Amino acid sequence: MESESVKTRALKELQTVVVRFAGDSGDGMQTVGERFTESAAIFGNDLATFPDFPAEIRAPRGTVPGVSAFQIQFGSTEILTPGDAPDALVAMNPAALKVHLPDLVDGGMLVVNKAAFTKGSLRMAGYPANPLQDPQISENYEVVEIDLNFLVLEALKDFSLNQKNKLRCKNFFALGFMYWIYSRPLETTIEFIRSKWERPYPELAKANIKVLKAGYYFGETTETARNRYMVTKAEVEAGVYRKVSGNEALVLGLIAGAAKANRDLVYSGYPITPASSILETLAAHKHFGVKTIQAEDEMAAIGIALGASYAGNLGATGTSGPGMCLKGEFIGLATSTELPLIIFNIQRAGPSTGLPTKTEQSDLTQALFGRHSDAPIPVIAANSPCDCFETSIEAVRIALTYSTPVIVLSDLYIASGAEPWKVPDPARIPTIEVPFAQEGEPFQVYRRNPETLARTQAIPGQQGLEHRIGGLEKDPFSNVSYDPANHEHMTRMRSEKIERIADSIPPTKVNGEPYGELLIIGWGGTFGAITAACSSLQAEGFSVSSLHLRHLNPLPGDLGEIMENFDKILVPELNQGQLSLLLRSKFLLDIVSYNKIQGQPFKVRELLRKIQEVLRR
Amino acid sequence: MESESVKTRALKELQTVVVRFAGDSGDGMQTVGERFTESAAIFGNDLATFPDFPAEIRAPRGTVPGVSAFQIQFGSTEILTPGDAPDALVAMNPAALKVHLPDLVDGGMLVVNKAAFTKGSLRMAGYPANPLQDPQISENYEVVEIDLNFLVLEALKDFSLNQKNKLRCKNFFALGFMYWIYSRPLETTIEFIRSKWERPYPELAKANIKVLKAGYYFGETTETARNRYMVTKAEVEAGVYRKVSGNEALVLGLIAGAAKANRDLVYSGYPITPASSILETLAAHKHFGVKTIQAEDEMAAIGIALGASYAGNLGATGTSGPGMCLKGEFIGLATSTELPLIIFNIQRAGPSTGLPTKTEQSDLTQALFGRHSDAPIPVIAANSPCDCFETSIEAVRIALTYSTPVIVLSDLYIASGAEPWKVPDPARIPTIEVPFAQEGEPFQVYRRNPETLARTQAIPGQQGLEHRIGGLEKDPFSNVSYDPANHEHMTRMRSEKIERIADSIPPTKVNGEPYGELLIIGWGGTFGAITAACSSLQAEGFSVSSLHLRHLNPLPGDLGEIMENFDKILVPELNQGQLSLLLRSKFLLDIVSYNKIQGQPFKVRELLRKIQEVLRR
Amino acid sequence: MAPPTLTQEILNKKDFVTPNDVRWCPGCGDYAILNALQRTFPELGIPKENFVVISGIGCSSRFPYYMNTYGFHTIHGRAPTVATGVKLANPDLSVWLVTGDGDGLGIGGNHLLHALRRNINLNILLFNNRTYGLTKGQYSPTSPVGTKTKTTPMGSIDNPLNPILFALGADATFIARTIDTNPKHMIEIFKAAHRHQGISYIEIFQNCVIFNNKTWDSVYGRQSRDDHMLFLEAGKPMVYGKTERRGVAWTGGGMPELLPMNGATPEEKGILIHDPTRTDSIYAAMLAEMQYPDFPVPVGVLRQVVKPAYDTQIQQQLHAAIARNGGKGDLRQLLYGRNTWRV
Amino acid sequence: MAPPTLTQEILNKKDFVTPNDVRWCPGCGDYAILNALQRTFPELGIPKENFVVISGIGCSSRFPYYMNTYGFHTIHGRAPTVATGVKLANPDLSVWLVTGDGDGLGIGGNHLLHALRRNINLNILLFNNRTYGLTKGQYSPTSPVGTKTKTTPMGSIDNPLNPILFALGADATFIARTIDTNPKHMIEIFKAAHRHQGISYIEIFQNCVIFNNKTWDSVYGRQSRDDHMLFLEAGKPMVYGKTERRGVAWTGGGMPELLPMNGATPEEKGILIHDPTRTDSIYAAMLAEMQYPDFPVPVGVLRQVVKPAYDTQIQQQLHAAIARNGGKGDLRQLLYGRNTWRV
Ligand SMILES: Cc1ncc(C[n+]2csc(CCOP(=O)(O)OP(=O)(O)O)c2C)c(N)n1
Ligand SMILES: Cc1ncc(C[n+]2csc(CCOP(=O)(O)OP(=O)(O)O)c2C)c(N)n1
Ligand code: SF4
Ligand code: SF4
Ligand SMILES: [Mg+2]
Ligand SMILES: [Mg+2]
Repeated sequence: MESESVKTRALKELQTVVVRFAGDSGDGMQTVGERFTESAAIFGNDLATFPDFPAEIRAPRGTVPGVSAFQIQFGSTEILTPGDAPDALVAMNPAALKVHLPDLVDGGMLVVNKAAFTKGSLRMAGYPANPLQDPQISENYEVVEIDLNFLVLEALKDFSLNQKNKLRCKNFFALGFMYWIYSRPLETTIEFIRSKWERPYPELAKANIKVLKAGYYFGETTETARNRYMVTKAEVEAGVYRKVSGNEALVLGLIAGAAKANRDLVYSGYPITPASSILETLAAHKHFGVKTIQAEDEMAAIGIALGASYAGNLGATGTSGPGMCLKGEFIGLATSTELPLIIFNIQRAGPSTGLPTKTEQSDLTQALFGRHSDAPIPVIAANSPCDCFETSIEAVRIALTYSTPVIVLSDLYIASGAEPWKVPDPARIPTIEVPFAQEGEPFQVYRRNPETLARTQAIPGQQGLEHRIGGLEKDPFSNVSYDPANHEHMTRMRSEKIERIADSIPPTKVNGEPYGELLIIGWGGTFGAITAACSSLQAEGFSVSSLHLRHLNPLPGDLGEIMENFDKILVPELNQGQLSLLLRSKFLLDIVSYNKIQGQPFKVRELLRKIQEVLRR
Repeated sequence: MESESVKTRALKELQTVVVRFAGDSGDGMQTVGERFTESAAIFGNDLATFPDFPAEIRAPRGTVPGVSAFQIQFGSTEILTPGDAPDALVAMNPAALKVHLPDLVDGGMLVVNKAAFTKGSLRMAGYPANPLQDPQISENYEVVEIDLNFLVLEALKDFSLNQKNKLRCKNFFALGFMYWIYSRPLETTIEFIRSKWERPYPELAKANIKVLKAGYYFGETTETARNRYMVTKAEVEAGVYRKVSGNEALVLGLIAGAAKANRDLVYSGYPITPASSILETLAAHKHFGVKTIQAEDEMAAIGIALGASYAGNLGATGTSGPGMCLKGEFIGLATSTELPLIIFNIQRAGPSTGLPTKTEQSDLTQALFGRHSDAPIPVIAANSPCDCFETSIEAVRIALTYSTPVIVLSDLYIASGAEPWKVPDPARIPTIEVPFAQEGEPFQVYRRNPETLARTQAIPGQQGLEHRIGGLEKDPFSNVSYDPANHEHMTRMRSEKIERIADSIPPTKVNGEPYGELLIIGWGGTFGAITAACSSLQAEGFSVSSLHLRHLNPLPGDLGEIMENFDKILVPELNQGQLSLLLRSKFLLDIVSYNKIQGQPFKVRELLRKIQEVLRR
Repeated sequence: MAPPTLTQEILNKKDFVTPNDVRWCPGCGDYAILNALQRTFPELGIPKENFVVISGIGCSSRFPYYMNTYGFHTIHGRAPTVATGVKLANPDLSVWLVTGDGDGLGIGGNHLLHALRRNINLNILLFNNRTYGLTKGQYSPTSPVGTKTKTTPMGSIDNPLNPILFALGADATFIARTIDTNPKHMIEIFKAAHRHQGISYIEIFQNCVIFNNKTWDSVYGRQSRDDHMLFLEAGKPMVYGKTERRGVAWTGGGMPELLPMNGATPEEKGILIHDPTRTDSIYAAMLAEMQYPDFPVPVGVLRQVVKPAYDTQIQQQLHAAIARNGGKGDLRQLLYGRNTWRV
Repeated sequence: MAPPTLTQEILNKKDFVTPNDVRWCPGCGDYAILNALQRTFPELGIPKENFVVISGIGCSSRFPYYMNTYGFHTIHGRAPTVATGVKLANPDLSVWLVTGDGDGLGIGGNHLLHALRRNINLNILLFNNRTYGLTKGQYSPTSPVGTKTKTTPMGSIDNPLNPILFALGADATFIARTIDTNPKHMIEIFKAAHRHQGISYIEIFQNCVIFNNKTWDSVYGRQSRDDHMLFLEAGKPMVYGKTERRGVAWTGGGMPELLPMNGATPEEKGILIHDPTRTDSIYAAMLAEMQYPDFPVPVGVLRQVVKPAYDTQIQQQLHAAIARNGGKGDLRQLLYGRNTWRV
């Protein structure tokens, strides 16, 4: 192919692009992924990201289990998922190529560090021969081989850093090159490098900037790549934006919710992937009056949170599956004593330790039923990184308004994924007004608000309201009661209270027509993929709508009615059919389940295939 | 009324009688209840019993919370429950009268210890005036007032015991009197007193025998009571019988099952009402090679049991609701490593600590879903004290044959209730043959039996079969695997294995016609009441049948078919509708739920009322 | 703790009695402890509503129902966690935790351990009756080897935990022991616990009349108490005994010697002076090892050392963070974070 | 333990290496410990199939995957329970438990405590890297006060547990300490643990290169090791130091003195002779309190006392019960029980 045609094809405009950076855990792929994301966000694209870590802290260098990847989809239209398959793959070593090449779209761009394809690393990746020499690869993809090691060392030859440290900069060379490919500005990244490294390691900061630019210029001057692209700004609502990951947004929502409810926040957690960052992020928010504690285990974590709620703060805790198993008994106590409490479960793949760094949404039935006896509590789920913010606030509202523990389900996919987030106006977040009992007024522990059936809390330190609570069944005055009729009464009251939450839920939004052939019902982190698939089929004229549930217990009151307006119902879940079970039982409808249990989110194309199959039935 | 007519009305023959003994915790009501039971059993009646303890170890004497009761139904026909309402009530003090009189049938016999109706004890029971002087009472019931204190002291005036110890015998006076009323032989009881007290306290043994007889003769000589009854032997299968409570039968079944499977048994528990007696009874069976350990908590208890199973013994553990909350994480590990394990849950009323001495069957959804992720395991339930024996054996069969943890649900009602049990021929209990892997043969950890999908266990100490297991997802060779397809495969295999258990379940028995207007579906301890209600309506010509599920996961394969043959389905449960939820979801049928959440078993008459209401709809 | 205000009414025992019937067995040692605590609270100068009593599950853990203050009867073994949460939320409360040998040292050992090492400002009363009372008399982690119960019909075989040594293993800052038969001593110890900043841990020998009657009689029974207990007082020589006065002498690194006083003064005999403030755990380990029948059992404050309390420090970090931020962050600061852009 | 049979093959390290790739970070201290245990096992005279390695969750707890024996990677903090079950089922197995400072002393403290007091015949290796490695570097129960991590950005405020004092609080019968940089010492200690009847507890100073690099360097680093560690040997005087030879002298009940030897003999200086067999915990408490920087850190077997092992006793009770019954009960005896009647 002559260089002429290369040039003319340059700067093709695209609506959306998916880029994946993959390399060894030590190669800094998360860092460049984050940088690419930030510059896309500030440039004005819509985007979604998905980091994919290895399970090991540092798996042996160069091996398949040690590969770390970061994927971003960005575009000039609304972006709902990080993308099914990369249009461009950066593979820093043979192991990364081995793991990720199968995902690259046909004809996609493959950027490799030629220098990393040594005999030893090929063997470690399990390649019998150098795949770059396989003609199939160059036929199927736009391969760009770059000797990163050589180029980086060249670029830094005047620097005093040692060779190892110089080579560490090569991720920024690759990033610079990709910036050139996608016509991205370098400023945001240069700014980042400066603010992070200039002070402690000025030489390193300079080197990284040098290399970043070198990568960019390398694209410009060598014309190695056949295509160059351009993705214009997305049309998004005007406003101030920032980037948030799911766990960040949960934290922001939690602090905001507590502030709007005028309660101090105590968060108590025990480290576990992928929930640890909630505790870590909150610990960095002490200047907002947030108290955090790393407990000795998950039982302690929830016990501390419950104690804090009992004493008038808002107690919250968070964990993942194995930790949830340890919280059941305390959730029962919170249910029985009717105290507010927030429990985040950032789901990961199980059972047992399972695949701790992979996503799944298989803890729904546990959230609903994971404690002894009839002890229903509200369960809500976040559906995207940004949505975590609202979900947290909704949890605070429900917990306080209905004097109840609330389980919030998120998952690894949305917890670590990131999106641009339009920062809300703090004044517009509704206040949550749930006063304590009044000193001097008559107080009865289980007197219920006639509307919500919630009890009013009196807290230690309030004069004249002294009382005792506990897990033994109580009469309305909180005296221990073995009276059979009282037990039935209290049990039904507790359940009815939870049911009443449905009265406070806004009408369910249907994506598409409110009637038709097929309704897709989803919950949690599958929102982006389902919505994207559904919208694309709608555009093609199919009679498909979708709705996504935030409230899983109680279900929205209008759900049954909506479902009746469709011939078929499809429930895609990253589990063996947990929401299906619930909906079937409640509505006696023959729901079609679509289940994927691979530790991976749905791909849009998987959903498209399934939806079309169901429509054809 | 003249004595003539009294005499002629004597010795009326009855088919079934319900007697309740009630008194202060210190009055020895459980003891006389047990004696009455034993003599009825040995006499040849069929029977069922239900002890009803206070929650406190020793509640203050004479108070309502301190009342302890024991109910027995015995008869010449098949007895399925301890009876709805007593035909005769023995009330040893005002508090006992207060608690239990409302249950006595109209016209029933009321035996009271007149001497206990002092001012002080009336006040403690909350009676403003002496209820014995209330004409209503003598109108509604056959009241027999006996001055037990005086009569006992009289009977024992030649004994050297002090007055307090003499008065302690008064429960045996009441028992003797009731023996006379129901024309029961005294021998069994005299024998019991001798064997228990003669050696350590000969004087006490003599005194109790004396008083027992005095009570009997008191009936004979005074003709105080208007009626005297006779309940002939029941026609039961010939054989050797003994009395068993539910927890005893569970223990016998567990030891027998392990023996039939040729595995040593390790049982590890932590005390909790009403499961403690499993550990206690097993601890007394060391001479059968049973190893028991009281662990530091319920997590340790199940961990120890799992370790024992891993090392080739059969590990079992048992607890109640709060303890079950603590076992979820380990059940997940057992599910993932596919090791045999038996978990007994003797249900009590919740949530949280709830009513620890009251019954409920509200832990079904927890058994099904009480751990994170998709981790289905078999759940089976016992339906009567005797049935606990078979249930334990079935649990052993399933756990070993399908290499899986099994949850066995029982409840306080059947755990502490007792029945005569026809001792089975040990040779007829089928053996359970599940060999370990063979040394010297090729071994693969997750190679599955093509029929059951179970894996074969190799145990430490076996040469050449060394391998590693754990809660991280594994490939079939038990190597840690993050492969998405493998995770889906293993998850589906684990589920499918549990589903396959249905192939090994015998056809479901229907009580009554296999088709008709109404099918009642029950599970667990409601068996007696449901069967009694159903049979009695069948006798009246109603088109009602019932079936009782032992297997709750998986459900029997023929259940759907059976359900289709009925117009209506009623599911009575002592919870808010947990089996209903499961059946609705699975069969999409509009099931009618009947729920009672009072810490008390169903009464037959409650069921009759409900069934008739459903039939009329 | 806020000082009592002038207008505050004078409290007395009655103020802490609830109308609820007390449901322990007649004769249970718990009654005396209840009584002692009800007599202690009015003397602490704290408004009634600032007391919180928190417990786990067990006979002993029914305690909060009988104290007319704020009370929380939680779940088995986990009371230290709830109490910790209460103190985090409101460090001004006077929080008292009641637990049993089963609740605290069986299922709840880990939480007790971590509460102790955290040194959070709580008062822990461990009722040691060497049995599981509420579940009807199984052996407990403090039952001596050979204890026969329904779960150990041939005698228990696990070595009992020494509750004092256990607390020392967590480097607890205040460790004391008292007995249910001596109200005066209980009250004194409760007050000392209250005064201590940081966690206070009190083992109370408690009698269970039903399942373990007289378990402590060999130590504190009328016959034995003078000879089998050693009442510790800071700065006082360790002398005890009625039948024969003896003193405790400790020279080397082993167990102490018990010397007959024969009328001599403690100085003359070189009798040990009790010093609960020794920071290393060696001395307290020696006291912990003084067990019946070889030694008189020490009661009183065995150890009291100064370390910063967790709840105080968490407040300090909060204030420091807020000061560093130039005031408490508002919602705008929170939501905008550090990197934003405008569209 | 069954003695090795004559036909038994001689094992060597290779026999205990699995084909699985080891997945710790390059440079992690865990490698050295793995190596040491793989070298120890062949020397114990036990058939390979009789070893079981059990662990909880953490970097350290990946251990079983790398030992070519039977292995069980269980759940976080609960490995002692599984190991206990294994020993109950089959006391002939040689069971090794690997745990971390988080797994063993954080979430798992209670199980460790009770395993220790039960004195069941297990060998426990506690890898102390003073951090939660697997979850990426949060502080752990052994992290010193002031440790800054993501969950403690202003420094941790809870007092660390002293793992030796903790074990002493449970009256553990065998307590030792070794370091990941000294294979010879590790192997020696592992062998001693194996020989001990009852529970053996070994704290291993382990380096986490990623999240807590050089945490022990002040103790065992090349520069410091001779002056900051005290290698204990039973019956040997406690002398240490390279820059200056010093000896440990302990007279009273407080902390020991460190005396410059100045060429004198230990006898002359009255240097303490190490005696791990002292049954009271006072001496061991003193050793536990010898901490950096004030004292040289003792490594070796700190305590080894004799008590019956739980698994042995459970077998004994079983045999006694069977003997008393005149043989093992059969199914007929079981089912018929004591009171039957015939219809
Ligand atoms: C999770 C759980 N397991 C077991 C129990 C049953 N249980 C209640 S109290 C108790 C032991 C109480 O012993 P202790 O703490 O010594 O108190 P005591 O009754 O002797 O005062 C047990 C095992 C429970 N309530 N919850
Ligand atoms: C119930 C539960 N809670 C939390 C976790 C997450 N988790 C895994 S390892 C670990 C800490 C490990 O620390 P440590 O025992 O010191 O081992 P290291 O990684 O330092 O070797 C935690 C908190 C889990 N797996 N299970
Ligand atoms: S059982 Fe024992 S501890 Fe419990 S209330 Fe009765 S006497 Fe007290
Ligand atoms: S994180 Fe630390 S402890 Fe874990 S493997 Fe890496 S170096 Fe070792
Ligand atoms: Mg106790
Ligand atoms: Mg660690």
